[in-house]
Amino acid sequence: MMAKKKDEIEYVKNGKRVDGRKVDELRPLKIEVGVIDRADGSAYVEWGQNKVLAAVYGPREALPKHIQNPYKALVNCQYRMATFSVPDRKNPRPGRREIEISKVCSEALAKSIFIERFPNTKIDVFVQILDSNAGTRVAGLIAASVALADAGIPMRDLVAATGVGKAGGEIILDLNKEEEDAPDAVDIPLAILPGTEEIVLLQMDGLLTKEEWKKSIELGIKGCKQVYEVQKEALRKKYGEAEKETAKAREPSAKETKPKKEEKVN
Amino acid sequence: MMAKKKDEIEYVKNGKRVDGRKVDELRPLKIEVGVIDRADGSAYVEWGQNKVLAAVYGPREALPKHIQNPYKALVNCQYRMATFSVPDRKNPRPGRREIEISKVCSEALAKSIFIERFPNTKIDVFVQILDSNAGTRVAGLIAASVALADAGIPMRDLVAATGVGKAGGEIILDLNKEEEDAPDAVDIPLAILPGTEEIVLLQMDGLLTKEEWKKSIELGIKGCKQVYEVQKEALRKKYGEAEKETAKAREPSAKETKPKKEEKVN
Amino acid sequence: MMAKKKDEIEYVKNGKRVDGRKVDELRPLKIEVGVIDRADGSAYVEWGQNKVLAAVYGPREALPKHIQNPYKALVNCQYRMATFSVPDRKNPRPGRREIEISKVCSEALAKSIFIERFPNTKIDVFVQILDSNAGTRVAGLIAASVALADAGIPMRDLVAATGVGKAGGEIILDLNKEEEDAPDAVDIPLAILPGTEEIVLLQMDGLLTKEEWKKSIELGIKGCKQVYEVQKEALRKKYGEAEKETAKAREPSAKETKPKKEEKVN
Amino acid sequence: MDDVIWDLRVDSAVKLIKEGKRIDGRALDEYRKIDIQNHISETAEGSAIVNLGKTRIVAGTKMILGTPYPDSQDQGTISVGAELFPIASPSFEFGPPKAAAIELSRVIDRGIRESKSIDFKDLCITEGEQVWIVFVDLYTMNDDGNFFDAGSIAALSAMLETKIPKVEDGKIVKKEYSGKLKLSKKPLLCTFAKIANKIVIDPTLVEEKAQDARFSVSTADDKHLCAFQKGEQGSFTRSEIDECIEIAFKRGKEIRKTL
Amino acid sequence: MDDVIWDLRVDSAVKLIKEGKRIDGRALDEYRKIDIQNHISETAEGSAIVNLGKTRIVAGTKMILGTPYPDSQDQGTISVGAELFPIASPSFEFGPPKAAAIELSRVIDRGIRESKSIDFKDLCITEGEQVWIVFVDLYTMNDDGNFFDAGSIAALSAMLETKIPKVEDGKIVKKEYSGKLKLSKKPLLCTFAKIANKIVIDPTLVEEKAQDARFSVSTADDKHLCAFQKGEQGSFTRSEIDECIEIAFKRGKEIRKTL
Amino acid sequence: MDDVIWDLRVDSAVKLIKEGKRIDGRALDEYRKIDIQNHISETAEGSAIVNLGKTRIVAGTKMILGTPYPDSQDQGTISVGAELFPIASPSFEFGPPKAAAIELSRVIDRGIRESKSIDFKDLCITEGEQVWIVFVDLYTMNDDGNFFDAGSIAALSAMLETKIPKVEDGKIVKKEYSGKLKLSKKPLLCTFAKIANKIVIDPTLVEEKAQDARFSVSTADDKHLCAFQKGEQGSFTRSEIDECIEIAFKRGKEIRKTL
Repeated sequence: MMAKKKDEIEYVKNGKRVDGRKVDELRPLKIEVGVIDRADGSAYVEWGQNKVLAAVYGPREALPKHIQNPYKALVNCQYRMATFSVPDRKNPRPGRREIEISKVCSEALAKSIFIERFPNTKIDVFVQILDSNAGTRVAGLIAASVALADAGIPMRDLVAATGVGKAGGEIILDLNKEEEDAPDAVDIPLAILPGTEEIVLLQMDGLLTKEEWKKSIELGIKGCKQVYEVQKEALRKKYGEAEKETAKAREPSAKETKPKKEEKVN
Repeated sequence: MMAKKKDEIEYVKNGKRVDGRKVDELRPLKIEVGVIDRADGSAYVEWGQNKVLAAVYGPREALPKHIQNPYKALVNCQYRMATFSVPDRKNPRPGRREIEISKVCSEALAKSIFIERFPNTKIDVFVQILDSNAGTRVAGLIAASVALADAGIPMRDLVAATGVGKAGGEIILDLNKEEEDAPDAVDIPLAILPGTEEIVLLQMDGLLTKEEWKKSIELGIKGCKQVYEVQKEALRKKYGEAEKETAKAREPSAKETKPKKEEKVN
Repeated sequence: MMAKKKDEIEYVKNGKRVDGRKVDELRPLKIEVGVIDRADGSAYVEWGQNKVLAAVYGPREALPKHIQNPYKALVNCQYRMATFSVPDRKNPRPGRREIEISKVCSEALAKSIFIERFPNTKIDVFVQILDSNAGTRVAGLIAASVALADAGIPMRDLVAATGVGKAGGEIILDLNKEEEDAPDAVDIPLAILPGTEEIVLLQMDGLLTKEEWKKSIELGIKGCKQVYEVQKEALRKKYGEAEKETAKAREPSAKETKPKKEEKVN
Repeated sequence: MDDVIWDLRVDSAVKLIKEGKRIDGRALDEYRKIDIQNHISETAEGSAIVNLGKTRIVAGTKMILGTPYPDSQDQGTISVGAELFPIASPSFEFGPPKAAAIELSRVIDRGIRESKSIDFKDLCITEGEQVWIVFVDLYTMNDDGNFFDAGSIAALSAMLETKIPKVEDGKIVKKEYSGKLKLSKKPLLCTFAKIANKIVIDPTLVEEKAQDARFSVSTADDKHLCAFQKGEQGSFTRSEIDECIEIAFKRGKEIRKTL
Repeated sequence: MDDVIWDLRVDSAVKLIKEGKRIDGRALDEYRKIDIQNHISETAEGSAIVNLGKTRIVAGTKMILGTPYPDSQDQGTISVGAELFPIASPSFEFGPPKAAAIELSRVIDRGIRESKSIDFKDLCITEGEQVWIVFVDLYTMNDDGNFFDAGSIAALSAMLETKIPKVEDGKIVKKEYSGKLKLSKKPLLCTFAKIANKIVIDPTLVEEKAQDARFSVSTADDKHLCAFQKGEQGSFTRSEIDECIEIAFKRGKEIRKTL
Repeated sequence: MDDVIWDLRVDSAVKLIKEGKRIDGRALDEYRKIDIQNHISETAEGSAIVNLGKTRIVAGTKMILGTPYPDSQDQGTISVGAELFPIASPSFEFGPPKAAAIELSRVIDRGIRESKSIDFKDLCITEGEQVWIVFVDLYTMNDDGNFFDAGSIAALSAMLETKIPKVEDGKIVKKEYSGKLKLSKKPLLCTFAKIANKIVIDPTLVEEKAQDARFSVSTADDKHLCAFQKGEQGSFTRSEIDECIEIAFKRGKEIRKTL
């Protein structure tokens, strides 16, 4: 791989990408719910080589008091990369990139939560990247959203996300690192609320025509919806059966005792 | 200029300095009042190559509470140089020099303000150097004082300031960078309240005899008074005509509606 | 000394160590009480080449309020090395080593104090190393403990401390720098409450068998007790005579006016 | 008190926008007056003050000698930084840069970097040894909203006038220059606010306080997008995004001509 | 409310320990179940997640090229860092490392360093010029007490699988390796809590809240101690310390076999 | 309570000064007793503790190898730093240096630097490659006012005994020295407080709390001034400044003889 120069690579050849995927194919995605005992909610995501852990603490009192908002909860998502998750050791202190990603992810998640129900509180969402290969912010975001659901926080919808973009002149879904390093690469992190297709996170880097953009967003939304199915399935795995049991044990009160859980997955 | 060695330069030749000025001549000085819309008061100063912006916010509540002084306002002048205002890019973080200058400027300005009238508050004065060529702290100080006046803060007097010192054995007013780099250079930033000639800022660097000091302070005070005239003229330009109009429109109440403005310029 | 390689040095030869001491001999130790006028209590320690100053401020209100403990005083010992106290200039900012030492010393001192008598307060103990040659943390700790006594803070007992360990295969008391640099060196900082022999600080670095450990702790406790005598003597020098005088002047009230002083030295 | 006034202002801005109007009389897709003063600092290699209505920001460039990154031995680099300098607003404070300032810096940086208008190979002096780092630093001077676009124009204006210092024996010769910084394109950021389900360009401070969501589009030239940034807690529909892109190309083209 | 629950838990833990029992049914000198997952990061040169009961921590290593210290020109070095990452507990916060995290880092570091299991001369590439720095970074993932021992096992596990990158012309060749990091011993930390004058190994979070004092013993192998750390405001008697040492050798030997 | 006592002390200091007297019986232009202990640290290249009455401060020097600045290839440099170390006063705190400590450092630094008593060319080892940096670090030990003058004397005393380490092959040979740091002059700072319109030299802590303004004069020798610093919110008249200068020359001359 190192022998071939980047501008000699055919990024899509006979409908196959460098790692054998089709243009509209996600890397293997695996989500596990409820992996951190002390957290109010948590999730673990493996997406290609990316490995991500997310935990939710809250809603809890926002301190110091002057940061409290009397109309809504603050959503404080902190995205961090482990020092060993990148080829050259990352400085342990959070960098400017991590701070920006934390900000846009906080904003995307806030849209998905009924934050107005929790005035004066904050909801902390911690996202830790343990291994990386392009697309960590969207991997972090879907882990965070599932962790919020696991925490029983009332939500409009899950946040589903994926990368989409261009490499070697082709519009492709979920770029890996090699594709992201293409000379003409364009990377578009995208997150939506799948129910309404509202766009809650959108960034872009690289040269793209309007036509290419239209193809990209089309493909990206399709990708988000695939991710959404995996998110729901992971939650169902934990809560589907639990709820069946709950339903059996306690009868009409089930809804009231776990009202938040119901809202979040649809 | 680079060809000639510093110790071969004649810093005053036939009564003329390296930039053609006389020994007691200031560099061209231009002051504009009220240049920042959001600020309570502001001023822009061009003094030779120096370009300085000053803004005043306050008096406003001093926070956190434990910094409040029940007898007077805190005067918090922050002097900062833009990264591109010096030949080698300045580190964006404030350096020790900037912190020291901020301290002595805060103290000089405090003397000029009736701070005892605003207990528990602070008056923030921000000074930003956009371009520099020796003498930025005095340029910042006169901008700050005019900005305080523009904010309508009651003052004993304006703070007038200039550099004075020695280069090539001659006592000269308002040294430029080339003069400040003379092998025997002495730089004396000086600020006074012109009405009483009280010295509110005085620093000095370099070897100076008592006799040279006497010549310097003489020349420096003369220089401050020239600066004072430019400061007053700049304020008059903004307020003089406004006050005439005000006087016409509203009659006896004019004094009461703008009491602070009147105090500040005499 | 530099000519000889470390692994050729005989660290104990004919019962004498490299600096002429016996294996169970401390370096010369000198303690002076009450050396900092502004402090509530203070002490100066010279121990071999080590020179240490300690000052106590408090008990005083712990601020901000949320750090207060309603059941006991916080003991905040801050150990710092002067930049010039080590061969290569130390960075002025506290390093991780200094922070760890501050933590274990705070904990050791806390055990010696009746902290439960001073709820919501903190006791600040500042330790400054002016010159160093192995064993500064234990020198700092004994200075701190004497300073606490000098501050009249009620204590269970003094904290007595010493280094002990191994060099050139021999178990020796109070290692100096050359011994600490032996290829097989083991350093064991140890602090006890001498009355009960309770161990309040214990660290260790280097390879040591169980048998060597037993010899070390034996020797270390003996060493601590020697140190303890010097500590008591120093306090007696300041307070012994003062108390005699006090006893003469005021009669039965002496005990009540200085109750805390009495508790601290036994 | 101050808050009450701002709330009233926000209310009236929202009300007007619902009717397709704006407080200052602009059309929803209309920029405020753009005024650029170049060469405001002799010490900087390039500089500009931009007034976007009452919003004002200053940019200055410094060309600094550095060593190349191990994986791009024949390339220099650029670095754009913006500070929310407290001179510009009663709500800004000194201190380490907060998320808002970092986002502003990085969005302006990406808008320029991703346009590939600067060939980083042009910034190489000696391969593997010495390269140029172009520092572009922005300081806010008066806040009336939309520092994104004002900063983008200021950064570009300062870069367009940037002189490259002469280098001899690996050192900069002061006050002598070997040429100008080459830019093959003029990338421009257009920022939109979504207020009451309408899209307005170049929001003022009041409009920023009223916005549900923000979207910035950088166009590298009349045909290419080069950066996006969606911000704030609201969302956009696909057609809203497309609308922003259309307007960004149109306004970008107009502004580009004037630079 | 939360505090009350913890107080009750602490009370019952103390009560049980007085009777020689523990909440989770363990003997006083018994570890929780240790579960190690290796190779959890491809990017790291070595990595491991360790579960000690419910306590979970992850370690990863990076081999970085550096220059030797002036006084040890033929030696590389190691650096162990641990962060009390807020993902693991409602009581951890982001920010500059506090004393507790620094102590944790330094005790794990010393446990490995002082065992001399790594010959720093093996880390030399070119004497006086280039050496390896082995960074071992630990992130807490779930706090149920005793990050000291869990971290020590995780650090050791990650180091045991660490590959040494290939170096050509003084640069790392990506994804190629010249061998593995050599460890001549398997140093292990055993941590004890003193609760109600009894000594328990591997304290849970509840037991940590109940403890008067903490003592950690690192054994380099079955015969050698290599580090101690006494912590917290309580004290130990000599015989308690000796008891800890005995158990540390015993448990260290058992765990060592499984690695 | 504490504050009340200090207020009373300040009141009585002011009252006395109005009558031309001082609490401790000194004349207005008289220093407290100056006591200097040299060589207090063997590790430092030079060191001194200075007692100015009850005010105490310690200075130590370290000679460090560095590279010259690009614009002065044949010159080393000095760096003076002072910390308001909390050991010295209940009102000092640890943390990043605040403005007061920075001013203290810089005024002492300028007093020495601007006297030209050290020829920076003497600090050059190999032109363009290696030079000495003389670090002078000051730590406050007891605060009874006027750390400016006490610090200036301590810094000078430490520098006067500073040994220059021997350098071989670009490295320091430990515990061997090639000579002493050369100082051609003995610059001294004299600090004055303006209280109740009188000028007093060497103010105690109570007098500092009473002062309207502070003025420091550094004399390089008996004929030359070399630095000024006016501080605090009050002002000085020209004749007051001249009075300070006269006294500074007189007292400087006396103290200089004793060093």
